[in-house]
Amino acid sequence: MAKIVSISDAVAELIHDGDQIACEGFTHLIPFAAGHEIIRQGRRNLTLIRMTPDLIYDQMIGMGLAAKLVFSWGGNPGVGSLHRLRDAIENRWPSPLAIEELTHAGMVQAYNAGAAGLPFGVLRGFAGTDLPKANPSIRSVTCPFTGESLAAVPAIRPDVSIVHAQRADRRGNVLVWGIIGVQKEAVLAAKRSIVTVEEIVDDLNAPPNACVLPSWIISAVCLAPGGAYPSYAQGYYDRDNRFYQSWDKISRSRDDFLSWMELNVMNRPHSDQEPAGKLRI
Amino acid sequence: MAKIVSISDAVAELIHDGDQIACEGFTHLIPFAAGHEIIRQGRRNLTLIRMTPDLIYDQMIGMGLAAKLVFSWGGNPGVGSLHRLRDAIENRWPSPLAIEELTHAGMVQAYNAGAAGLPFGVLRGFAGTDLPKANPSIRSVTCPFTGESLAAVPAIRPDVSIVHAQRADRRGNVLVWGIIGVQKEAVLAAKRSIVTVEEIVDDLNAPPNACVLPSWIISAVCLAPGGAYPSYAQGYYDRDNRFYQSWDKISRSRDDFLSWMELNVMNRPHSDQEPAGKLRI
Amino acid sequence: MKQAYSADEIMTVSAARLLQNGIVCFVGIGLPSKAANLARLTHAPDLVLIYESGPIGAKPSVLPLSIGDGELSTSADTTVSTSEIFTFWLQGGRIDVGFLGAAQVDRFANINTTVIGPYENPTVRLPGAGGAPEIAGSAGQVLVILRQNPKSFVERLDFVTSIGHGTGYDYRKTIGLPGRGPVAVITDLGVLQPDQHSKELTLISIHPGVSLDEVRANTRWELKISPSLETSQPPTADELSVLRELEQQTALAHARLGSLAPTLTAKVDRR
Amino acid sequence: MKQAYSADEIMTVSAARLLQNGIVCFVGIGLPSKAANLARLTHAPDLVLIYESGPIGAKPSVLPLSIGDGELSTSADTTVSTSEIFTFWLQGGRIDVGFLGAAQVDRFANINTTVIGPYENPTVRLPGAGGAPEIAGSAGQVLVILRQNPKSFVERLDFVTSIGHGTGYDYRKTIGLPGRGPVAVITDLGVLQPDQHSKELTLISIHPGVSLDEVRANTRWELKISPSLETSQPPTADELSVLRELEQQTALAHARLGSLAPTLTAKVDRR
Repeated sequence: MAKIVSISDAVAELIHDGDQIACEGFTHLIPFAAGHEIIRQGRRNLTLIRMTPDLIYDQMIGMGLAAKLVFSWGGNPGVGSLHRLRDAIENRWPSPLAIEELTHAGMVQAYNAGAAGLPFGVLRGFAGTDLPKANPSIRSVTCPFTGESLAAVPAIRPDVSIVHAQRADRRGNVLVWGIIGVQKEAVLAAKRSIVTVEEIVDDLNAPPNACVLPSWIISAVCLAPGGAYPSYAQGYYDRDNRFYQSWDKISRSRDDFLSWMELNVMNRPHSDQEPAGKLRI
Repeated sequence: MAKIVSISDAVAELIHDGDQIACEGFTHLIPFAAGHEIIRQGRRNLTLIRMTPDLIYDQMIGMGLAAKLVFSWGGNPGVGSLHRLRDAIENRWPSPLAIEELTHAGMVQAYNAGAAGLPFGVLRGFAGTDLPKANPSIRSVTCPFTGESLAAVPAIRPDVSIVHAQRADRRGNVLVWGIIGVQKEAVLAAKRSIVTVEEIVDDLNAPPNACVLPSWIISAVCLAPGGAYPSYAQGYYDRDNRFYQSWDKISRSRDDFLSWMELNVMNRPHSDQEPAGKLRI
Repeated sequence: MKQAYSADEIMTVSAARLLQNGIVCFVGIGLPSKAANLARLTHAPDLVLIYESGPIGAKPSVLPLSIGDGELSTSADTTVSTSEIFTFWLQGGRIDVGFLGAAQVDRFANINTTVIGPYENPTVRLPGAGGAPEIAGSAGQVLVILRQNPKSFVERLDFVTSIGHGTGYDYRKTIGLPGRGPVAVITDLGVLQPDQHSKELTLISIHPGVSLDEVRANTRWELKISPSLETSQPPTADELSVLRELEQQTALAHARLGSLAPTLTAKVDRR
Repeated sequence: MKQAYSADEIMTVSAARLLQNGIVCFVGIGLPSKAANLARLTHAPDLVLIYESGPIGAKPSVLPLSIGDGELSTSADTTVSTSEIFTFWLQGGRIDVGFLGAAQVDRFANINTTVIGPYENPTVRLPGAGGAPEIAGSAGQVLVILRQNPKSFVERLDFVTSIGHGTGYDYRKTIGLPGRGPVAVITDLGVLQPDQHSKELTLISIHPGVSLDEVRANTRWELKISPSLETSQPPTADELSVLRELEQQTALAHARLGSLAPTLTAKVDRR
């Protein structure tokens, strides 16, 4: 059964230096509040796993938390580069960043395999590309019926998966809806999990066949209204596309980035009472 | 785009002698109306694929339509045997029946592989059992990362999949809810598909993330109110558990079975206007 | 204040007691479902029941006749596809206890639900595997419930449908099965558990009023008896009343025609 | 009545026209999404748009900035998991046209979106693969849209992120790719198609007012020109007005703060 605790307690208890963590949410429901708490608590040497690193990992990488990044598309969606990610790869600033690069199709199979208790996932992928040269963990299997060769990727089994969702009930069951991405697969693949939610309610009122994460697969549920801002929570608030555009400028210089982080993250502990939608450009 | 046609036209056009057909619906939404139309139209030499053959395949087998059965659990749920299935296997009546037997876990991976365009599915299954001896299409693959051996099953790619659902809109988009079984996987795995529905409405009113089968993956949508009876359609009518219990007696003798089929199926063409819940015990 | 109870009732009650509150149980239809729901309605209100048809956290008010009755879904926390149940929830290692019925077991709690006689030309064709083989392989541990008689407790299975402890000892580990396998077999005569070392089924509890001779006569191998054999605790008044109420409501529900059928009686009577 | 239009506008219009009504299109973000929605709002109202984040049948009223903006889901026929999109819908062979952007292409329409310079020590780290490699492999056919200049149309890619026609001829068949691969590359200068035999990109249409020299100067290989080279049809008044309205609405929508942000301005201004 999930414990319902504060984000700071959840991060303190469940995330350790050196962990492999997966903060998921495909554009929607990105767990910014939890990510900021990880930055504030100063975790180090993390392996960051995420299909689309987005601003949240750009910030973590820029703050020097990451030893390695596992990803499939590392841009600022619709805007351009993630400058902190680029600076880490191109110039090793603030520290060298190992990367393990897949495709979206490869990463979903790796999460699926993790969630399904299998050591590998199979896909029709990568053929003709240079990706297998860049990532030796892309291998192949032969179909025992047709002899056809298919791509294989190793399962992703994060130490901790962290996702944001619309709501939980008081027992810690969670409802996610809209663009559900790999929220469920990431939680099921992980050893531990943290789910932050917009609100905690008496009754989930989940439609039949909704994407529900039962309390008993979650380690901690944390109330975090606005916790996906500047991404969005369908039914609660829209994506702040303007902030995503502004991030291009904020993150371009190391100094601007660091002062922004100081002002908006380091000196602003998350409070359950205060929506997180407060990032200053 | 799906054509909206009568069941008899759909069966006449889309199902041919010798086809591999999959009528799915896990206890819920079993396509009885379509199955009865297949019997009336006298198709022959079919390969019948279905996780749980249930009464619908007991009837088809007893009427001599089937050359082969692919399945994972062949009983009358909560009641006992499927007597027509047993008679075919034990006594080759009315004709010999080849069987290819999997487990539920194996069949879902075979459907998944079919839907996913892969030649095989992988699972942690069958170990220690006699099933691989009985079914040579159960093979193994070796994980290219851990060296572990896992089971492999060949993809199921039916010529036609047939499922029942609650409703379609006028463009032929279909909403399924409640116990959704392998309805979506079966349709996606098939070359052609028939979906019978309780009603056709202006607007599906599907919840977000509902199980919707888009019109453009379906060959034919047919109005068939009561078309899952004596199984059930959540939100429309309950399972007729009493009929399932009565089937034990009806199906035990060849003569009783044949007269029941004559009365309830052969002489009762399906009509769009008349719910199918009319089986006499 | 002695309660009269049947052999089936003490079997169901003995099985139900083995399910701890709060665990996640993958439930087979029939006897397992009855015992699991009795547990949920008595000492284990937070028992999470998962059915192979897709419901997670089902809380049915009557016993389902089939594995996919509507109330399993409407009473559940959510209902997922059958594929997801087997892939993410069972194979993914999320099940504490797999709870199975059986047609036949052997001394290592291997299960046959496929055929009596040779596979190609069977005397009796049984329903087959269903979800059981992978439940038996992947659930954290397994409970098996069946009535004990010379046809069900056999020296040698005609077909191994679901693996128990194979040939005993560390067989399961050798072939790489993730779960611990059967930890108890509950019958209408008593309760058996695998020997810690050899994994051979050993009678550890005998139901009140049942003799050892009776158990032996209903077992087609030379049955091991635990040196600390106990007599099963009889059902309590509460357990019995909950069980009987559940069975009565279930019988009423199953005797009803489907909701579609009665409305059509007039129109469809062609006899 | 000559319409003035920009190079980007004729690029978008030329791409949109290649999408037939009723087909199923897997849409990349940016230029592909703009052209696909223009097609949907003009000649192809029944074009089915699938985005990798999960929406099937999306009908957005403004262009999404990201691949997962909320309106993609609320306007869709349904939204499935990202895993299902790639597994059942793309790999399962349900996509007629995959529509991709690119940072660089070569003469066989292979695509680089990964790095400029060596992989281990890149001069420019680009975003990477995303969904493109499997879209390029598995979609029935592929359209590529990008602006044409000496940095984007290169002799040799530093990294092959997504396969086009490989080394040409029947390369795709040789390595077992299911889809036909790129059938057109649409740029701000013209439209290129692979030669039927060699699969080398050939200029088949040049936008009005663009010279052949200009196209050659923006291509870092010796460009093949079709003997039946045509001049692209300029955008119609209707196409232009729909496109401009769409872009205007989009610009307005993207300039708004997120719905959460403004309500908090007073409270959070700590500068």
